Amino acid sequence: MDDTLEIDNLAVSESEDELSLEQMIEVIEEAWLNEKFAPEILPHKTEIVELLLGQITHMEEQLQQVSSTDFKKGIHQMELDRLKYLVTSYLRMRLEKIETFFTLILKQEQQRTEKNEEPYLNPNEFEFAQEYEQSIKDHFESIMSFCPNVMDTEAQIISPNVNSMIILKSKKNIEGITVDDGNAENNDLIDLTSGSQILINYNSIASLLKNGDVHLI
Amino acid sequence: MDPDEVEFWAEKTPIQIIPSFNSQTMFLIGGDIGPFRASIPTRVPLWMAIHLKKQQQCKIIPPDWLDVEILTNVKEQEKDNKSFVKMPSEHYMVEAKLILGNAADDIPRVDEIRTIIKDIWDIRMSKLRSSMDLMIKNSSMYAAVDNLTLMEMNSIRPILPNALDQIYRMKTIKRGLTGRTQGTSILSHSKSTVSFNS
Amino acid sequence: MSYNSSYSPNYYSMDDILATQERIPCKFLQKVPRMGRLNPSTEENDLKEGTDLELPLWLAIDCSMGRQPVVAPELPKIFKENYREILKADANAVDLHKFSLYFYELGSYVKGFDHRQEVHNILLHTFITRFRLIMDLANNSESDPSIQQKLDMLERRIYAAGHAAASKLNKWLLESGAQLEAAVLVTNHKKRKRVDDDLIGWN
Amino acid sequence: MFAEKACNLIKELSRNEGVLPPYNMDLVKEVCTEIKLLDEQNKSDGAAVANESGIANYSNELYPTLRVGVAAVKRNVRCLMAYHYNRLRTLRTMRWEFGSVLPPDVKANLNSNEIEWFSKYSRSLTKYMMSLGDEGLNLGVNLRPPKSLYIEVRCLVDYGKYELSDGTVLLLKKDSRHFLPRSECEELITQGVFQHIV
Repeated sequence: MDDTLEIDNLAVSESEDELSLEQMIEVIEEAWLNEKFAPEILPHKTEIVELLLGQITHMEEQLQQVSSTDFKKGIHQMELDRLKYLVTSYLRMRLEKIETFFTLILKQEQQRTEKNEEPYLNPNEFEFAQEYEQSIKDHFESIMSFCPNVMDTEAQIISPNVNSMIILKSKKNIEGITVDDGNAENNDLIDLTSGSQILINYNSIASLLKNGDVHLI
Repeated sequence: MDPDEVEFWAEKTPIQIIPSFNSQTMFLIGGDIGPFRASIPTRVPLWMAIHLKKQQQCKIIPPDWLDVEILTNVKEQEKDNKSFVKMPSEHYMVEAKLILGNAADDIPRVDEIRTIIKDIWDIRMSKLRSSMDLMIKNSSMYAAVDNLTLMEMNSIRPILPNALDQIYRMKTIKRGLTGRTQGTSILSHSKSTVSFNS
Repeated sequence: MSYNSSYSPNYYSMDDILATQERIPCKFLQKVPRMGRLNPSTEENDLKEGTDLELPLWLAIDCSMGRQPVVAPELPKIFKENYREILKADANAVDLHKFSLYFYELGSYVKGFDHRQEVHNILLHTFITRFRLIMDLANNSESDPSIQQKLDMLERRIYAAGHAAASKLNKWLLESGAQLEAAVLVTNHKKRKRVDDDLIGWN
Repeated sequence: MFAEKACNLIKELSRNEGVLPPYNMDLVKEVCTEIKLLDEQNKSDGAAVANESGIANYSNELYPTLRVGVAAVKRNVRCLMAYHYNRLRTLRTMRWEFGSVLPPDVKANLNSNEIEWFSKYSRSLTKYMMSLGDEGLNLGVNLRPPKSLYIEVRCLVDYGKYELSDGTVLLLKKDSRHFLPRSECEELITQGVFQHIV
């Protein structure tokens, strides 16, 4: 067995409050699940995605110097394939949401800017969203050029169904979640203990999700 | 989620192997693995164990619960309980399938285990169907699903959440026909008077 | 879409457009000059006040709202008492598709003019009662096409999504799975090509 | 009835779920004509119905006519927009499945605006993918969770020469079988050139 292969990870400055690579992967794994099941787009994780992509590239470069007969190359390759699936799939889901809800997402981004809140899209996603919106707008305008004022741009906005049902896992003890069950009154209150899993309507827990108190599964 | 995606998450589960090779620690992006010493058990993620097993470079040590007695006990409990029993592993079905499928020669009484796992799965699936039916009958808009594993939760998707979404919609929808408060702005003929997301 | 989404109509939703094409009975509350042609049984230029006509939902909605409604819509017969009684007796036995292809959507639009909420209740009752049927159908690998025919569009969408997921799960349980496949549109494109080729062959 | 033709556009699309039928230029033109005529009539009726301050006078004889006319325009426009929008959604999916070059017979079913939209979309997407990481990241691969490094594939068409990332050139003939790294064949599987043999 060839024992000479030495592969190390890119030096990541590891101060106390920074995440280890393993923790970064966990963050993206959780973000993947959240993005998969949340009806709306969630805050981006660009810094971590970029750091992971850097690691992937670095590892790929190192692997090029390794002989294909070394069985360890296969293991590194499999790990890379898993990470690449994780990251590309995560980014694809975000693009799909951007393409579906572009007008609403751009509006909400603008509101966040006005309120000095953190944006949900990174600059590249934002640019993509704007180009996408413009391309749809141009397309519609050229169809309707014979009679331009009859379009109803307000009605055309597509919103996600924030009342859709999701399953979550709680990361801590949480008391008094109001369940929006579609009845106007007498909403139930529920408590969660750390680790408990419930099926519930997204709207009832969206803020807990964004705080990081729960994650979707 | 598709079953292969659930499998992807389950493949992170650590498992013991007995390598048939020697190697220093491997520095994977997700953490260090090894060192490997022939015949000395070590812990690796399931995906790696299966990969090495396919190349005949290790034996897989089955997790403690992958055992006829323990699983028989679980099965009996599952039968006796109306609710769902906590499973010995949160990915029992995927782990069992991957290990039994790729390392049958490392597992004692493999056919018996296969049958019991299948029985447990079937009992739980049947309970799930009754629970789903009950939930819809009561139009319950939340439910604790504590002891369900990811693959089981996935088996109720999308049908249960979709049906509940529609019940919620039917309960809350208030559509245009009696909406006498909404005026129609005729002259500018803009603004729809029907909401498509009510 | 790869993330979870259930039917929630929007401006471009083809199902909602087709649902709002369903006709419902309406009475004209005012004379409508030059709109006589809406009534196929008359040659007159104006539509008379008091005319009873079946109008598509989209028109009935827009003309019944506001301070000065032009038409008064009525409940379609499938939501009237006789039909509600049939659904109450055994919703599972009903060929809902024959009632209306868009039973729930139509019902949700018209339930507003039943002040006793009977329509609202029958929609929920029907959906809830028939859920078991849809779930069993979705879990059944060899589903009987004649039963699917009895579902309305909303039920069919839920059935189809459930059936697709159940098939994937069964496939996974049976084999090693994870086969990489050609994209759906690519496959359809090929199928169609083959049909086109056949046609050319016959000519 | 108004907007029947517009609704036929939607029926045509809805019958063809999963494929893109030829762009129905004739029917689109007819719908546009209906909108234009209705809109002109609405404008003149609107002028008659409006009082001095531009607000609809409910007691005017033409008020109900205007209501019907406005509803008919709105419906026509909604169907027309939905027809075009849903076609773009299918085109968008085709970009992910066929890549940036559409098969000629698909292209033949598009109108020139759609072809233009497709290349715009394709450009935006490429630009976005290039912005990822240091040297760009192709989001069109790694579509499913990875299972094994190498897979066996059968070639379904006479494809010709195909170069692997290490420079090896393969001759892909119909029915030839190959054992290749998964990452090298994924795109050709998506495009229907290869079939994955399990």
